[in-house]
Formats: sequence, structure tokens, C-alpha cells
Amino acid sequence: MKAALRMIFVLGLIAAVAGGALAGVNAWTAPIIEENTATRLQETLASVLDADEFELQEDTEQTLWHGYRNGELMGYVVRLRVGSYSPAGIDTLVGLDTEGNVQGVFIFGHSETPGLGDKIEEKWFLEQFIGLGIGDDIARGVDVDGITGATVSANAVMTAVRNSVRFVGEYAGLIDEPGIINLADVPDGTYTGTARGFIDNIVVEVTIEDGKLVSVVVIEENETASYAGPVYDQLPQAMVDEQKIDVDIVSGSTGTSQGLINAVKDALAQFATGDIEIDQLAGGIYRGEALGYDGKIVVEAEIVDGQLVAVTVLEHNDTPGIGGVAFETMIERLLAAQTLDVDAVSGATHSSQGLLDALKDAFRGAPRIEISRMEDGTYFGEAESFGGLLKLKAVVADGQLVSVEVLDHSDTPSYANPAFEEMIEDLLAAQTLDVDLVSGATISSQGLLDALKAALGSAPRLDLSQVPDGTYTGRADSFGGELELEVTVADGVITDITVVSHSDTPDYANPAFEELAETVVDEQDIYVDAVSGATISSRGWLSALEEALRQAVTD
Amino acid sequence: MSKSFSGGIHPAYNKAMTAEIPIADMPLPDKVRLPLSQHIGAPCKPLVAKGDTVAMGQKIADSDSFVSAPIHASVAGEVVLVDDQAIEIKTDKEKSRFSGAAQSYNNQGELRQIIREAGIVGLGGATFPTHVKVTPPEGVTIHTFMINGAECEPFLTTDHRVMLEQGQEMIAGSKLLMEACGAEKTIIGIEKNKPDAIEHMSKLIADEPAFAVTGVQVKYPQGWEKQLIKSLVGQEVPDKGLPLDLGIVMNNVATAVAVHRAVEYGEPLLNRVVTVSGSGINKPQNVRAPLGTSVADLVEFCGGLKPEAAKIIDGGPMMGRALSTLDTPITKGTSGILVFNRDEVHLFSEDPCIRCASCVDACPSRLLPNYLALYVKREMLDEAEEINLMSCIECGCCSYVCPSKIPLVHYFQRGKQEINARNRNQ
Amino acid sequence: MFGKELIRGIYTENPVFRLLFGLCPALAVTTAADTGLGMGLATTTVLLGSNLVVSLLKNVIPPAVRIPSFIVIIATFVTLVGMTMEAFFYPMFEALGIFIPLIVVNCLILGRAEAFASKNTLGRSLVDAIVMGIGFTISLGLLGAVREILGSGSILGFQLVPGTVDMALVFALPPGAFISLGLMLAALNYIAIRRKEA
Amino acid sequence: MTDKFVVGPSPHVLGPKTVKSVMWEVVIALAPVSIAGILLFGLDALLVLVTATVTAMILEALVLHRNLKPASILGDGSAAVSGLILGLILPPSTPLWMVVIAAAVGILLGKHAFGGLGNNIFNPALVARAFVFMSWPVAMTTWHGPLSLSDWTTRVSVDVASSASPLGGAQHGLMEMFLGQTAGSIGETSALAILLGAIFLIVRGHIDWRAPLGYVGSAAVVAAIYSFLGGDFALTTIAWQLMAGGLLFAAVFMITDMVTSPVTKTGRLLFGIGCGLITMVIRLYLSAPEGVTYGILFMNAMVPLIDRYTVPKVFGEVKSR
Repeated sequence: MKAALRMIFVLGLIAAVAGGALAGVNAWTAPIIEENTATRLQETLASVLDADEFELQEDTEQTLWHGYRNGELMGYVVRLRVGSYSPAGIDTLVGLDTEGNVQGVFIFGHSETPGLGDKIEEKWFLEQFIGLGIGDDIARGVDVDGITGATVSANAVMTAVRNSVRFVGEYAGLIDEPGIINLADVPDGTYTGTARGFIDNIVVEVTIEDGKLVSVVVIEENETASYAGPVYDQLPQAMVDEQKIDVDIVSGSTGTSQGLINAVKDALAQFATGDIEIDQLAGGIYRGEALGYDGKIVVEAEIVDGQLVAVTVLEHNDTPGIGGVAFETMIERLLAAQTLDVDAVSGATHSSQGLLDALKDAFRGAPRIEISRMEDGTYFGEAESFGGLLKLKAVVADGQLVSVEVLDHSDTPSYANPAFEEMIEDLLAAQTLDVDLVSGATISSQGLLDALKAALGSAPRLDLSQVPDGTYTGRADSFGGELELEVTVADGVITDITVVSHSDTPDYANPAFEELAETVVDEQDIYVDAVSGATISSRGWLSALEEALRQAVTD
Repeated sequence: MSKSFSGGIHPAYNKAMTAEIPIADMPLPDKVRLPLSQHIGAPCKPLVAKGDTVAMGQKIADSDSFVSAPIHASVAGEVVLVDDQAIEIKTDKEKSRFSGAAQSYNNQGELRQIIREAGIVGLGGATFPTHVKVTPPEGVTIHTFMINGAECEPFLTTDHRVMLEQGQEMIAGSKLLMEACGAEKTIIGIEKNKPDAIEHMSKLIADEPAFAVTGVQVKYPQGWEKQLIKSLVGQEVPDKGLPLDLGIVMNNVATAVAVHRAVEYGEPLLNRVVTVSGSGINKPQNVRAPLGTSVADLVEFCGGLKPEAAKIIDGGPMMGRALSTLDTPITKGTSGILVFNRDEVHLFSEDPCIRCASCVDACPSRLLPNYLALYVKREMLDEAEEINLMSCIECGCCSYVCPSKIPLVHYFQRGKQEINARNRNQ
Repeated sequence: MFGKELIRGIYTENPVFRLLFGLCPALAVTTAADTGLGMGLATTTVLLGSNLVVSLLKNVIPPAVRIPSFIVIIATFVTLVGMTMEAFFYPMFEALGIFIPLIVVNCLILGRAEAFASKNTLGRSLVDAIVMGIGFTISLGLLGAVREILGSGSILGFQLVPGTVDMALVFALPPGAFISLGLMLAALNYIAIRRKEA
Repeated sequence: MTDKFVVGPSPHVLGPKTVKSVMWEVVIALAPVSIAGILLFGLDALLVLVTATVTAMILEALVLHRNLKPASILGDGSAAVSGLILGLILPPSTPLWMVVIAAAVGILLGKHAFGGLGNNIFNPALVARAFVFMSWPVAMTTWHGPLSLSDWTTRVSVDVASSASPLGGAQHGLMEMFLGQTAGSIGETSALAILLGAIFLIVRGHIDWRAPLGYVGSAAVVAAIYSFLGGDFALTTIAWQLMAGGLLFAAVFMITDMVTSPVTKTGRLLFGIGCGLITMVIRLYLSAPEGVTYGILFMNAMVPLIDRYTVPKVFGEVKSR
């Protein structure tokens, strides 16, 4: 008993003395340590932003300091940790001015491969970011060079800077609101949209019924659960309740909230701008770019007669074997669907989304017509000119524009005709649509140019004037089977079209055929709209007609 | 050949030197030396004393033990030496005529007794007393009897010649052995490099429904009892078990002939066929030599040694024993006497093991020779036993293929001796 | 007398190379000579303090609670050293990182407390702490120097070879610690064997 | 007849294989890849190969014989094998002083520190590569593209701009990769040359199919699963993974290294599978561009364990219970 007491006493005494010694030394060193720490932090922050006073902000989603010089706000410093090879990730400090432009980047800590990944600390690499801002992609190969042998580590730093810029952009209200979407204009259906959340992309599915938003479902995300959970709980419900997209964000989770809102906007974006319905697009070649998984993707898409006929990836940096295959698959899906609303290729969502973004970018721009790539044939087109509709005919042979003929116009002939002549001469000489307008008749020349663009943006058509007189037979597949018709041309005019035989349902087909024959004879145009309610039969009939007349030309 | 055993090697066979030559009968030597232990089992005790006169075929040594076989005088003459190793008889060539009579028996027991009294042991080289082999323990039924005509050791052609010259006697002996062990059928296994023997045997058994001849893959050690059984019936004899466990008894070609002669003529085992071959001998051939003949006499009969002769082997080149002197007698187990020239004698120094696993691939018992040798070298006997050192049959395949020329079998023999010694001491 | 003790600490009973004590910091912090020396000095300080106190209290502490007592004493000194370094030698504190608190579990210190200080007089214990500390510091400094020279081509930050020459980075990395220590142990063993034979 | 005859343990006849013959035949098997490497990468490659091989042989002679007689330098050929393999797994642009250090590390640290031939746990060439890779990562991941025919007619040693290897993101057709017209280590790019060597080794009975098959097979399975999960499952993707980097070379020449692979048949298969899995995991999920080196070194350390747990059933053991 006595021994036990002695043990307790001695051990207790040692502990007490030790505790006292520690308390004493701590009291002595603690202020020094604290001061040292503060000085070091100040120095580090000052290395990325030219300021002498930093103030840590509270209640921000990421660690954020305001930087002041002489009491004036100089900018912000954001501390971010991004995932890389090493599980610990890369800890970065990004300084930005009040305009959201990068002033400096500092790598706080990382555990990347020594000798390779640690090259992210090199000065030349970090200095590349200085000056980049909200309008920049901040991606490899676009405005930042990567590091050979350390692609992933370098990309992680780029992501960190990009996110920092966006975070500050949103925090400081520097990022513009996307176009306003009127829910009532949106046709019923379910739309998918993607936008970058705080950490990674957020993918949502938005359902509209009777012009009303009925549900918003997050189908893919990678956000931090503790921040994002409340956002997913509250925002979709708020959107449905309030029937608007710009609902109040969840405080403390700005990045995720904004990401979700942007994703919904992305889903419905086409109805805000209204220009990405492929069948509404003018013919020609479109070029656009967007960010893929790793750098820029540049695509070219060709539209003929409102049909997407080709998509070519001109440039990309994405993983070979993953990105490449994804592109092929995506292009197949796009050509089949004739809409941009196709599923991304799983496992290559970044590459797929990049391709779609690049296409959207492309279609928002103007098409380009390359005569050298045009198919031989005769093209018809029309456009609004000074006095009204201008119609023209253009002939392309061996990749050369060989003739342009104005068929009909309502412009003042004395001004317009010489202008047309001059324009046509210039066009034939230049073999490009990029010619100067004729001064004094700019509107007419623009009309001619627009009509030519429309012509060359469509498929070549049959030139009726070249059809000799006679009666011709044509065949084509229709709804029920083969359809055969006879067309009679006299004095260069279609006078009669008779269906010889067909296997379509007579109740639908016969009236349609009659209506079509009437329209064609009236308008002397074989490219007319199908009769609604008998589209397939109409197409069969029109094909047979074209086939008959085409024979006549080649015979 | 999927049912053949795994492993094995294909050394140069060198059988052509003697395979075509008929067996020569050797004249009686002036003196024979008959060791008291010519078989596996208890050594015999002499029944004669120095100075006694013995008749040819007279039993001169025997043992009370079951696993043993008596020894007979292979010549007539005077006993000139009896010690605890051997009995030597000076030949009386005049009197050396054997006479005996056909033996009759009434049951298996009597037949086995005849075999025992004739001193017959496995003549393939294993020298296991034959009467023991054909006496299955209580409760074990033997259904198949097998004749081992594989003769896989290079150079040796005794079984080959015996099959060709004494096939009839072999079949007769096989029938007796079948009867002795109670088997219903007999399979004769012959390596395919002896097509003439296979053909001859097939002819002889044409009218014998209980007999079958099977050609087996040419691969050493095809003639090892357990491996041959695997090749013939696809079954593996249990490790540390006997063919009996599968209901099988196997005997060598020459053993069957000896059994036939013991029953038909009352003749005990007096001589055996020995292949005398190798580049160092002048007249390679198969010789029927009286037991106890010295190697020197045998070699003399075969034209003597060439001057370059450097190594004498008792048995085959794979498992035989190198002799340091020619004063060694031919015993029941001597299947061959090989003489190698100097340039064929390997005197390699041992290189380090490069773990090439050639030995692992070659081992017909599926052991890991490289580890076994390592353990024996480092005296890690428990570890060696754990990975089945005692299951090694010392066939020599591993040593043969070893690129580092490590005398693996030598290590195994040493390790086994040490383990046995240790077990005895415990 | 002290000279003989010193040789004991530096060579015959060198804690790292002969007794293989404290290998964890020896491998972890010896990326350069200065960190090696810093760790050695920090450890020496703790060793000195713990040997002093343990030797003084050797008759007071009941044997049954001696290990817990030693640990409390050692941990106290480690924390003191840690706080002092953080306040006044911050770069070294940062470079040594987690290995400063881990001095507590360095078997060298507990080993000397248990095997020496608790059985010897104050004077002898202090001498032991000093020579062992010197031995430890020298070993770590040496290992650090070897790794720094091979890995970075410099010594105590002073560039020995032009910066354009690529030195073997592996020596600055953990595998290099094992390779260097292994080679140095091999060299010392070789010398020891040769001496014994001679 | 009292002549003394030679006695010795059985067997009295021995097979034709010797350590020397085995090693030099491995050198012969390495000839196609060496030639392909020199044709593809020019004089640089030749110099690297010669430097590595000669350094290894000289050091081995010094360690074993303490002299530099021709017989000592030729030795049993094992140093030549290690040196040549080391040269073949280095980039053609490796500075020669680095090659010398690599060979020294391989022979001295990787081989003789463990007790010399037969006792080394790790493949000496891989120890050397790991060492130089960690020491000079940039030089070890700087690849030069192969020479074209016109390069050969104009200059043999080209100062080519560095280009990405297939694993580093370069895109090549499968046929180009099969022939080896990609950037990479000297001996690792040409699948064709590697297969020629493999055929020779298999025909000569020096390697067993189990380890290479287990290696390539498990790597293919991982590649298949990975590409399947990635949504671009295609045979070409798998073929690409197998031909990229040093995988095929390792399958034929490194995981079949006798000293550092298991001796049991099951063990060899397991060893191959283990190497394949680790290689692919490193390739696909870790920061190192190539997992072959560490995958095999890791499995080398497992060899005694693998052997221990894959002791085959002795003849007859199956039926004994």
C-alpha cells in the first residue's frame, strides 16, 4: 500500500513538475511563435499579391484573404487544395487583383513525384499564370504550357488557378450572368446540362411540362458532400416552387450553388439563344473551340440543307485511346441524332462535353463556305435584298465557281444590275465569298452574297432550265413500296406530273400527290415542302420526280 | 502421351552398341566372390565354412528374415573365404554342372516358397526379394501384374535382349508370378525405342487374353516402377506407398525368366545378363555371367579395356555406382558394367545455382531439387524433409540437366543418410 | 578518460552505426548535412536533460513506474526543445517536422536512460549523454553529408559542384537513405573485421 | 588390374547445358532487340548498349577475379546479360556517364552486394534502372523519336527533338508500335524483335511460358477492364497497352530472369500475374509513367514467399488421402 502510494506520488510529482516546466516555457515561447507565424503568413501572402495587410474572410467556402495596401483593397488571395496523383493533393495560394487577374501563384505544399511532379514549383511555370483572368481558359496548350513528364501535376495546378479565378469572380461579382431563359418558351421535354461546380462538373436533368419547370435532378457530381448536400436539397425545390432558375444560393456553398444553377441554364441554354437547332442553321462550315479534358478542342462541322453532314476534330490534346474513341462515338451519335442533345461517352465525359461545347461555340458563329470543297452541281438560293427577295443560281464544277446568275430580284435595276455584274465578276475571279461589296449598292451586293451563301449552303439542285422537252419516268421508294411517275416538260416548263403506279395507302397518298403536282407546276420548283400528314409519301414522290428529271439532264 | 508422368529427361541412349548382339555365355571364372547382401533386406548368414566343398546351386547363405533372399553357389568348388561380407569359392570347373528337377506346388504359398528358395530378387537393379513382392498384405487384392521392359537407362540392353531371346520363358514366368500374387491380367510395358521387342512380345501373347503389351514414351526414368505404372494406367502410386496400394505388382523381365527357370528346372539364381558397354571396352556386348564373377574377368571376356578407359560404372550411367577397382563381383543387381573414356568423364566444379528451375522441370517426383540441395548444404534437414527430400528416387534427372553442374543427387543421398541417422538416434 | 569515452560514443559504441539505435530519424531527416546535424543536436539536448534528471531521480523513482516516469521526463524535454526550436530556429524546426516530437520514441534516449543514467552517477550520466549525443550527431551529420554531396552536390548548402551537374537525386529521397546507410554500415563492418584480423 | 579409376556421384552422364551456354544464348536472344534498337535509334543506342555491357563485364571481372584478363571479363556471361538488358531498357539519349553509373549500381549493388550470381534477390538491371530513374528522372523520361530512313543516310547520331513515348501520350498506329517506330527505351519499342528473341528462348528451352503469359495476360485483363469501364473497350486499346512501354520486353527478358523468379511452375504463373497487376496499377493510377520496373522489383521480393507456398504436390501425393 505504501509502495503504491509512493509510486502515485512520485509519478504525480514528476508530471506536475514537467507540466509546470512546459507551461513556463510555453508562456515564454508562445507569443514569439505566434508572431513568427503571423509574419510568415504575411510574407507568403505578400508573395502572391502586392499588398501589406491581409484580412482572412469568414464564412467563405474557401479560405480567402482580402489584401489591402494603405487601406485600399488591392485584391484577394485564395487557398485551394486540388487533387493530383498524390492523395494529399496540391495546396496552392493564388493572388488576384480586384479585376480577377492572377497576380501570383504559390505552391504551399504537395507530395508529387520528386524530380518530375515537383517541377510545378518552378518559377517559369508559375509565372505563366500571372495576368490571366476571368476571360481566359487557363488550360494547358491554350495559355499555359504544361510540364513534360508531369502533365497531371501541372494540370492540377491549372485547375487550382482556374477555380481560384472563378471563385473570386463569383465572390466579387465579376462574372456576367448568362442569358435569361424564359421557361414558357421551352418546349416540353427533359434536358441535360453541365456546368462546373466547385470541384468538378455537375450534370443535371431538367424536365419541363406545359412550359413549367417540374423537376431538376442532379445526375452526376463530385462535390464535397457537406457543402453540396444542402444545395441539392434546397435549390431544385426552390426552382420548381418559384418557377425561376436564378434562385437564392445557399450561403457558404457558393461554388456548388452557382454550378447547379449554371448547369440548369446550360440545359436550357439553347432556348435562350435559340440558335442551336441544327435544321435552322445556315449551310456551310462552322468552326468552334472549347476546353476538353486536357486543353483545347477545335472542331469543324458542316451543315448542308439544315443537316449536320460532317464533324471533324481538328485539334485536341485528350488522352489518345480515350479521347479519340470518344470523339468518334460522339460524332456518330451527333450525325444520327441531328441534334446536340446526345449522351456523353461514358468514361470520357470531359472529352465528350468538350466536343459538344466546341460545336455550340461553332454554331453560334457564322458559317464559312469553301468553294473548293463544294460538290459539283447547280445551287439555288435566295435572300432578302434591297427591294425584296433575290433568287439566284450558281454552278460549281471541279471545285470552281463557274457561274452565278441572278434569277429574280426586285431591286432597282439601274443600280442593282451593274452591281450584280461586278460582284459576280469578282466572285468568279476570287473563288471565295470574301469579296468587297460594290460601293453605292452595298445592300444589293450584300443580298446577292447572302443568296449565294444560302445557295452554296444547301445541296446542289436540279436546274430545270436544262431539262429538254419530253416525257420522263422516275422511280423511288415510297411509304408502301416503289412509286413510279411521269413528268412532261414542254418549252422548259413542267406541264404535267402523273403517278403511274404506287403502293401507298390511297386515302392519304392520292390527295397528297395531287397537291404536290399542283404546287410543282405552279411554282416550277421541284423542291417544295412535303404535304403534312403524308410526309413519307411526299418524299417518295419528290424523289421520283427528281430522279426522272435528273435522267433527262444526263441523257 | 498425356498420361505419362511429368518431368523426365532425354539423355543420349547409346544402346545400339549392344542391342543387336546376342547374349554371350561367359565361361566359369576361376573364382567367384558372393557378397552376403545382394538384395534389399536383411543380409544373409553363411551356411558354409572355409574349406567346405560346395555343389553348383547349393544354398550357401540364408536369413531368417522375411525380407531377404538366400544365396546359392554359382559354381562348384571349395569355399576359400567366409567373412561377414562375402563367401569366396574356388571353382572346380569339372564338377560345375547344375542338375535340378521341376518343382511342383499346390497353392500360392508353396509357389512363393519356391521363388524364395531360388533366391530370386528384382533383377532390374532394385533387388527387392521377389517372393515378398508377390505376397500382398492381408486385405489387399492384386488385380494387375506388370512386366517392366522399359529399360530406360542409357547403354543397358539386357532386358531388351532377354525379351528377344527368352520371351517364351518370360511369358511363362509371368504366368507363374500372376498366379503367385493373384493378379488377373498382365501388362508388359516396353519403351518405344525397342520396336522389335514390342513386336516380338505382341506375337508371343497373341493367344493370351490375359496379356497386353503397351509401348511407352521414350523418356528417362520411364523404367522407374511408379513412373511406369503412371504411364501404363494413368494412376499415381501414393507417395511413400507401394504399387500394392493400387492393386498392382510389377517385376522386371529377367526376374520373370528366373522364376520360370526356378519352377521349371528347379534352378536357383546362378547367373544374370549384364550389359558390358561404353567407349572404353573393346567388345561391347551382353554377357550371361555367373554371380560373383569379378568385373575384371567380365571385362577380360569382353576384350579388355581400352587404354583410355577412365571410369567404370556398375549399373546404368544415371543411377549406377562408379567403381574404384575391377575386383568387384557381379551381383544379382548388376545390370551393366560401363566403361567410359577419359574424355567422357565430367570433372566439373560446381557453379552457383542460377535458379533456372531446369531441375524442377525435370524432376519426375515433382520435387524442388534446388531448394533440397540448398537445405542439405546448410544442414536445414527439417526444411528438407518438409519439402519431401525422402521422396527423392535419386534418378539423377536434376543433376543431368543442371547447367551449374551441381551434384544434386549426391547432396540428396547425403541428406537422406543424415535424416535416417538422426531418426535412428532419436 | 573523457577521450576514451568520446571514442566510445563516436566509434566503438556509435549509436547509429554500431548499436543501430535511432534509425528512424537517421533515415528520415538526413537529406542534407544541416538537418542531420540539427536533429543530432536536438536529440543531444534531450538526451542531456533526460540523463540528468533520470540520474538525479534514480533513487527516488520506484522501479515499477520507472519506464512511465522516464517517458514523462523525456517527453517533457522533447516538447521543450520543440517549442524552443519553433520559436527561435523555425527553418530547422520545419525541416525536421514530425521527427522532433518523435524523439520521444527514439530508443537511443530511453535506452540510455534505462541502461545507463538510472544506474550511474550524475557525472557519468552527463558524460554518457554528451558522448552519445556527439556520436549520434556525428553519425547523422555524416549520413546527411554523404546524401547531400551525392544527392545535391553540396555540403551544408555550399555548392561543391556546378549547379549544372545533375547529381543522383535518389540520395535525397527515402531509398537513398537506405542505400547510404547500408553502404556506410557495410564499410564500417569491413573496417572492423579487417582490424580484428590484423 | 589395380588401376585406380575415377569415382564420383551418379549420374555419370550430364546434359549439355552450362551456365555459360545459358547466359550466352540469352545474349543471342537479345540480338534482335539490340539490332532493332540500333537501327531505330542509331549510334546513340549502340554507344549506350556497348557502354552498359562493357562496364558490367569489367566490374564483374574486377569483383570476381580482381584482374582484367579476357577470360575474366567474358566470365560466365551473366554480367553481359545484365549489362545488355540494362542498356536496352535505357532511353537512347541517356548520357554515357549515367549508363556507367547505372551498370555499376546494377552489378555492385544489385548483384554482388547480395552475394553474386544466384543470390541476388532483385534483377540487377532493374535495380540499376530504378536507381537512375530516381536519380535523374528527366533524363530517364526524355525520349527521342526513331530515325527515319533519310536520317540514316544523312546522319546517324541525330540531335532529335524529344518526343513523347506512347505512354507519355504520343499516338501511333499499332503497326508502328509492332515494328518499334515509336519513341522509347532502346530495346523496348519493337514488339517484333522482342518476339523473335522470345521464340529463340522458348525453342531453346530457356524460358517457360507461364510467367510471360501470366504477365501479359493479367496486364491485358486489367487493360480490358479499365477500357471497359472507360466506355471505349476495344481490342486495339488492349493491344496498345501491351505494346506500349517496356511491358513486352519485360515479359520476355526480365520476369523470366532465372535468378529472380520463382522455380515452381505455379509460382512462375503467380509471379507473372502479380507483376502484371502491379505494372498496370502503377501505369493507370500512379504518377510513375511506367510501372514495369517497380512492379517486377516488388514481385522479386515476393519470390521466396511464392516458392514457399507453391511447393508442388510430390508424385503420388494426390492419391494418398
